[in-house]
Amino acid sequence: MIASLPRPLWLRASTVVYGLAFFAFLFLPLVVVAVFAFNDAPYPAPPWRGFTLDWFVGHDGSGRTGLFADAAMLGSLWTSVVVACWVTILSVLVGTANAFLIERTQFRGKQALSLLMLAPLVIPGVILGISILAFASRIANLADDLWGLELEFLRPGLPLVVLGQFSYIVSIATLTITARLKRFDITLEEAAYNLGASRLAVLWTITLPYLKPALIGSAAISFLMSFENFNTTLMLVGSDSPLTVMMYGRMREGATPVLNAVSLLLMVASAVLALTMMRGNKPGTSNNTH
Amino acid sequence: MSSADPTRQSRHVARLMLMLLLAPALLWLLGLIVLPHVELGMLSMRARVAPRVYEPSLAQFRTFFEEPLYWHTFMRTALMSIVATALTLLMAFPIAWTIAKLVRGHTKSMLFVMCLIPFWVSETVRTLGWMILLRESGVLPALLVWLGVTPAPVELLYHDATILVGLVYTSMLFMVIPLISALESLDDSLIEAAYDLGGNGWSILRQIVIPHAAPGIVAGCIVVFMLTLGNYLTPTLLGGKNSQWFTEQIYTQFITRFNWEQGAAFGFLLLALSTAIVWAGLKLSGQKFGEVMQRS
Amino acid sequence: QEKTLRLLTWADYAPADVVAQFEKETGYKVELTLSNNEEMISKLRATGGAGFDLAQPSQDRIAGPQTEFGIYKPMDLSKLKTELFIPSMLDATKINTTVAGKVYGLPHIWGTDGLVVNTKLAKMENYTDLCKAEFKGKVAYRLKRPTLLAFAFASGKDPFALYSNPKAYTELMDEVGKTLTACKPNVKFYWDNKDQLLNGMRAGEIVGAMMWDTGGWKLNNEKPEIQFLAPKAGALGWIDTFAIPAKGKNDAAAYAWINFNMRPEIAAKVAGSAGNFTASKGADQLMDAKLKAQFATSFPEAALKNIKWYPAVPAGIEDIEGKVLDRIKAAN
Amino acid sequence: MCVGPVLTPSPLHANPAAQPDLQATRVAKHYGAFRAVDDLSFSVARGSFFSILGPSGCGKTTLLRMIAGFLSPDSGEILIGGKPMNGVPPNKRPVNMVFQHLALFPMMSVGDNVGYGLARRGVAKDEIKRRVGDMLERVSLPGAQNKRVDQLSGGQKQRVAIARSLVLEPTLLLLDEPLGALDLKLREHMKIELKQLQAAFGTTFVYITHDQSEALVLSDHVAVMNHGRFEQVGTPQQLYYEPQTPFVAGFVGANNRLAGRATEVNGTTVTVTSAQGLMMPARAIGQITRGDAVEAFVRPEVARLARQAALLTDAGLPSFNARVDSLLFDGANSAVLLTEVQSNTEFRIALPQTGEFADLAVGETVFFGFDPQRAVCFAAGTTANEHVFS
Amino acid sequence: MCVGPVLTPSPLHANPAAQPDLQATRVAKHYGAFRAVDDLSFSVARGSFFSILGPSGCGKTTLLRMIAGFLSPDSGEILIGGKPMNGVPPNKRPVNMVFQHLALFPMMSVGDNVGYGLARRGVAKDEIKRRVGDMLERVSLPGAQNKRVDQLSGGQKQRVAIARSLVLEPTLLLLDEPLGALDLKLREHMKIELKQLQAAFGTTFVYITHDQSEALVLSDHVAVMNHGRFEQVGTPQQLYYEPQTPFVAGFVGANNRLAGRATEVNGTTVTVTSAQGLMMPARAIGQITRGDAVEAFVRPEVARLARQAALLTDAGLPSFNARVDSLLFDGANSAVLLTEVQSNTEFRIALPQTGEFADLAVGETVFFGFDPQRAVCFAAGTTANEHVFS
Ligand SMILES: Nc1ncnc2c1ncn2[C@@H]1O[C@H](COP(=O)(O)OP(=O)(O)OP(=O)(O)O)[C@@H](O)[C@H]1O
Ligand SMILES: Nc1ncnc2c1ncn2[C@@H]1O[C@H](COP(=O)(O)OP(=O)(O)OP(=O)(O)O)[C@@H](O)[C@H]1O
Ligand SMILES: NCCCCNCCCN
Ligand SMILES: [Mg+2]
Ligand SMILES: [Mg+2]
Repeated sequence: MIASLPRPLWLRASTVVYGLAFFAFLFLPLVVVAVFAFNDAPYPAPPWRGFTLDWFVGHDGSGRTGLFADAAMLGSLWTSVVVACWVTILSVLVGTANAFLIERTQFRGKQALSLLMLAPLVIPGVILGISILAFASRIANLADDLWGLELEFLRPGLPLVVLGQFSYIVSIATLTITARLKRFDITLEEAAYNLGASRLAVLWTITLPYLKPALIGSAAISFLMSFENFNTTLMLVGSDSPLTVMMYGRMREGATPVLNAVSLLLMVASAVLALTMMRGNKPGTSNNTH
Repeated sequence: MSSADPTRQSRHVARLMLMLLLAPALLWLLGLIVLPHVELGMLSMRARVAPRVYEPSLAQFRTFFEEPLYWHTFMRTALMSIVATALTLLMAFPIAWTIAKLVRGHTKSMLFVMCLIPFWVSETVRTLGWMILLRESGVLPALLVWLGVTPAPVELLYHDATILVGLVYTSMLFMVIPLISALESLDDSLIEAAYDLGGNGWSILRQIVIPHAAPGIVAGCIVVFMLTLGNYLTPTLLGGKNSQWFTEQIYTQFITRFNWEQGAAFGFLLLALSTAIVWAGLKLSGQKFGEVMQRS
Repeated sequence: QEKTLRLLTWADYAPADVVAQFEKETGYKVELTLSNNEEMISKLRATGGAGFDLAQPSQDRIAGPQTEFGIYKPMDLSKLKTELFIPSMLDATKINTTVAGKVYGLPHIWGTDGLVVNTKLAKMENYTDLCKAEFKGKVAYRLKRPTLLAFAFASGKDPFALYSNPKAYTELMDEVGKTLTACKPNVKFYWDNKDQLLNGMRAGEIVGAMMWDTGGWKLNNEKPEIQFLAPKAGALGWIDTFAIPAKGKNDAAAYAWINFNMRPEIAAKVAGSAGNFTASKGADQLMDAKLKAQFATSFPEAALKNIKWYPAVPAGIEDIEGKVLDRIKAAN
Repeated sequence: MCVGPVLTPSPLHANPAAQPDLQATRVAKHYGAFRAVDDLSFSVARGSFFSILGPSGCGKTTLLRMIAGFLSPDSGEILIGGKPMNGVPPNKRPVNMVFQHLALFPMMSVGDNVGYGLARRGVAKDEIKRRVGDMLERVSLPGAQNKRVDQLSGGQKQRVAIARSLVLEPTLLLLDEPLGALDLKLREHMKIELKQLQAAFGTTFVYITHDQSEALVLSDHVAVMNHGRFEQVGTPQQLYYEPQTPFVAGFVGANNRLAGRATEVNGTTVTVTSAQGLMMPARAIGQITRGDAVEAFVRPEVARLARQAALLTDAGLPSFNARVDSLLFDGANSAVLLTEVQSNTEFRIALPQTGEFADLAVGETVFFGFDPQRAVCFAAGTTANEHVFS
Repeated sequence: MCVGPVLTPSPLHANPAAQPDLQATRVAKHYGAFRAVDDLSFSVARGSFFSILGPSGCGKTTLLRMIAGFLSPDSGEILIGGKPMNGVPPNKRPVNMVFQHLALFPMMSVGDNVGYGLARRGVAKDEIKRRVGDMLERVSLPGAQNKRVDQLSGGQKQRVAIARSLVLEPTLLLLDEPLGALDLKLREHMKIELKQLQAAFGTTFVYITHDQSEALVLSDHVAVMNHGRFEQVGTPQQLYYEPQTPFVAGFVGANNRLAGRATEVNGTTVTVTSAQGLMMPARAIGQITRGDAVEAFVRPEVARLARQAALLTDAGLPSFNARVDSLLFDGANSAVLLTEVQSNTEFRIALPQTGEFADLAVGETVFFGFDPQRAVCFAAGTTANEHVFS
């Protein structure tokens, strides 16, 4: 029970034990991935054969192509970044528009529309992928048949990957931003308006600054979700593979520790990103808690 | 914008604003969700009669029902997803409770962040970790040999239990977060009041905590269930030759068989299944979809 | 003027030095996408034949998909130096890849499917040996059509002869399906990526597998006890081709690449990298002696004659196979 | 100067030459068939503190929002500083508003909050800084510029909200229950502070509240509002001592109410007899004839307690015999709840501040009486205007 | 019966034979070095209404939670109904608690809320139903069983929360500022209702509040708490008229405070002279010698206003000359803010309820005076016990 109620010793002890077991479960795979990035062996598996940085800095000549010499891996990393950036921008923009649509306008069918906006969250990613693939190729084939127009962006490839990921990530952004906008005290806008601000100035000086934590938060979530996405992406990739798809391919080959190296790099990067965000977020979030 | 009275001019402005806000939403929902699913539906209901000649037919669906292997995989996917969801809930609840109700201040935020960390890296990386741990030449089998539990390394990959471990692991965050927020919103004084009136741990859990947290529990379960049901990576990598996940069937139809019609039918069936189970879950728990999803 | 050549091909078919030399000679930039037969076809199907300028499917997998999806362009033989090809191979490939009187594929690399065995740990002669009880959890093969065909041959039937008789073919495949289902406990994994299998064999987790000759020879270089064997029922012979996607944007570069690749010295390099043999006339002499020796060991005269070359797959056959494969996958 | 529709205008201390800062003429606002603000006319003199007092839902906020420009009236006209405001958006009106929950911008510092309006007007940065500094000093928050809003106490927030409006030197400051969210003690304190601030700035205040004590303490004039109409407009004293309607009598200050019939009318003195048989004399407000259904009111502090009836009758007061039900000791605000013995009618009567009757005990029987001239009586259902309850 | 640590026990109306329902002996609770509850001893007589009154953060909730069992004291003992409670968990104590925000179970109907405790005790369903029905009737909510909690008004919720506890017939009912969340008018009303409920049930109530008016109106005995200690325990009248410490004088009821030195001591009458030179006589509480730093208090309603000084001096009162700063008209609670002319000291003085001085104007000069026996004076810093501010 809660802290203010008496808890018997066995309960307190088992809480601690369970907590330790739980976090061991959470961290074991990650620790193992990180550790074996430095194992001096061709496969990320025991036994430990000594420490090496080959899987980071090894180059073509050495027989071990390290991460920083693995052009394909680095290329896919970059592809992922580019895709994630686009998805983030689109999701936050459209998510913001959606939030205003839901919170600030009235029209018939709004209820249904806002439910529909949640639907992508309960459509399996693979299905989103195939349906978008099928629809896009139908449109592209139609354009080709009718006008001899080759709409290349509708063919499997990065634009389609971006659209596919966007199609459900924007739901999450919409939820996040709407939740904050819902909590917005509309009298703040009225107060600003009353103090002589134009509507645009109200939006720019009051509403958007208020939304900022949600915008940043949903941008971070969108980026992460896009970066991690596999199911939808797999169905829509063309010739450039984002990192997850590339890693999947490599894992089926029987991974080399380069995968561990790139994973470790990701862990460090996302930890740094998340920590700086949490740092920077603190004063922002305190705005709404007080 | 603000709630000023609509004069004629501002009514025009409001209309324009509505249109501008509506446009992206409609483009998104129609272009990427509704129409693609219509296309998928049409695709699933036609059959090839000759090269490049198709006609309307329910053949794909017939195949599904006539071929036990398909619905076997289908049911298996559903069942394992439900089991994985239940396991995730059971594992997440004590942790969510601890974070929401037992610890305070610094410890609390630290534990919370610790729950998030594994999800800052992609599922691929996490699965890689499990593969390194579990494969025959991996860490755990070696450990078991070293401990003398098994005489030779055993293959821990490619079992149903392995798939479950991977699925539970991958979904954990999506259960923990809504649970924490649901439990945090439960006023401590309700628990104290119940206790003060003579309630004990179990009755309070059943009568106060669970009813209060129900939307959060359902939200977590829906998200986890959907992620599990729609997962591809974890079952295929950890399940290997025995994965038998329905998404894999869809992938196979689309990619290795070029049989989009069959794949589309499978996709629709999976969608129907997930909708049905989510709907049943909502009905059983008396929750509303819109409200629940806003918590996830 | 398009500057890039987008190539959809197999691993090792475009070694870095060859690409560099081509880029230097022609000024085209090569963009590589590695793939396998099914993914090549499915990518091109999804794009309607767009997105790539040149693909390299196996010769048996061209006519069917072309009929079904129209994803390739006919070859303009006038742009090619046909004299660079081994004539018999060229002719055979032309026949197998002709649809409505037009040729869609040209031969590039050829090889076989057979058994790769760790002779220290296992003794195998035929595909069916993979299913011996003693190899429980220690063998691997692909869950794809070559395996079905191989086991069909191993059971003494000729599946190719039944291509034109879907019913009989279905029966045969069902039978093979049962065999393979029964064999499932022996399988560690169904490989679908060459390196995955090679790693498994290197680690000793796998003692025998059905796979390409090239992989066997490669492992043989590392560990002499691992050998490629032509099975008693016959190795399966394949030829990978050049085919031009229907909406390729740079046919000129595609033809340039083909002509460049068929030059004997280049072909020999590529074949060496792939560990196979080439359809380029005269490349033979330039090839690595060790590879030739390995070939000779793996293919004594009888085995060479017993190679079963894939005929073109008629449309519809793959559906029959697909169901069987699914059933095997789903069995417990 | 305040003009109610049916009430006679009464020029009091405002300068009659000066134009009123706010003038409303037959302003109405309907929500569907519901009249939230019903055909109101009134004006507020320059520099005065004008309160609108009424129960929840009576239309106060609706009226204020029409003045601020967030709502436009369905009919009628609003003039501010003599200029008609129809079609003028809120950001162009010479009015500022202090919102009920203050609506301070949480993402800005105190200084930025106060300077917000000036910045929107394009005032130069230095100038803004100077004026914000001055203003904060005037509201006793010197140097608070860089504080975050959430670092302020409730009372300080209040002052920032007022400063943010006053720095723009509006013709009119509107305040919508600004003390509503504060706790008891702070509210008492801010009440006095607000009165002093208004006196110091001289800006015209239009103040909304449902707390009669606030309205009485703060205002020069109060309009008592009910169902979208003004029941009475007047000085606090007028409302308290000379209520014009039963609603005002009941709403402003504590009051004991007795409904019954006028059984005797003697000049302006009416005898009210309740259904339970209690007879009580009171001064008639408006026309009352014998037999009319009436409501009479007597304030707790108007009644006098006595242990002997003679003490009351000797003073010429009516005397009632009552049993003590409950003692509500609250220092200077102590009261007793009595039940008049014959009619079982409950009365609340203030205990004298002198400490007399401190020894009263529950169950004891006492006498009480009051000066009939200080009790008031209305014909039942009297309102400011017949068609109010339409 | 209430026993404060340094205060003499004063048996009042409780039956001295009956055992006290609650007895606390030297109870203390520290948070780190901070003493939230500091060595408190007191007892509460059976059937009485006992309030703990103190400012926010003084330790009221901490004390109450120790009684309920949610916190265990660091030292000292708590006896309920004569039984020591050390180590007894909250669900085993014969006490029930009404929480500040009531803590009604939103997922249950009103009936289930009230029946919750009975169900936990394993009472039969029919019996529960009957007793819940009875209880709801007793709190004037007959037939509310099937309502949802969110369908109730604030006052109704209040009653359900009390019913839910009382149905278990606890020895002691603890209430933690139960009226804190209600609005002004409702709070006034519930105050009286709560008093009547307690009288009807006869259950011992221990009531926490920071609102002195609530404590005075409701309680048989009040403990005034500050910094974890009781400053004074007594009847409301004792606290109001006989405060024992400056804190109590300042916290209970409105008061004018004057700090200065005792420049003359004459029996129990002390003359206090402030730094600004104001001299004021008052009755000494405790030992005061000449030259001591002192604080004097005089209540607004104790002072008398007069237009001529003679009216005061003739009555034997001291007389001060003052300027009217501000008129706070509030009906029966009207007051003026005055500034004593020579020393510039501000006083708040109640206007007589008779309506006298209604014509007072800001700026006018008047006189005021008071009976020195009704003003109190303490040595500066007097508290219940020397080591409180440790
Ligand atoms: N947008 C609206 N649509 C319909 N009715 C409304 C609307 N806004 C207000 N009302 C109704 O108009 C009446 C007056 O509302 P208003 O907010 O002006 O009351 P108020 O006097 O300010 O009350 P409070 O003291 O509770 O703030 C209320 O009965 C309210 O229900
Ligand atoms: N768990 C705790 N840890 C540290 N200090 C605490 C804790 N709980 C309470 N305090 C402190 O102890 C003091 C007394 O708290 P308590 O809640 O008893 O006050 P209170 O009198 O009930 O105040 P209020 O009227 O605001 O409810 C406060 O200063 C508070 O900050
Ligand atoms: N069934 C066709 C098999 C084709 C194999 N191509 C192998 C390429 C190996 N590098
Ligand atoms: Mg209002
Ligand atoms: Mg408290």
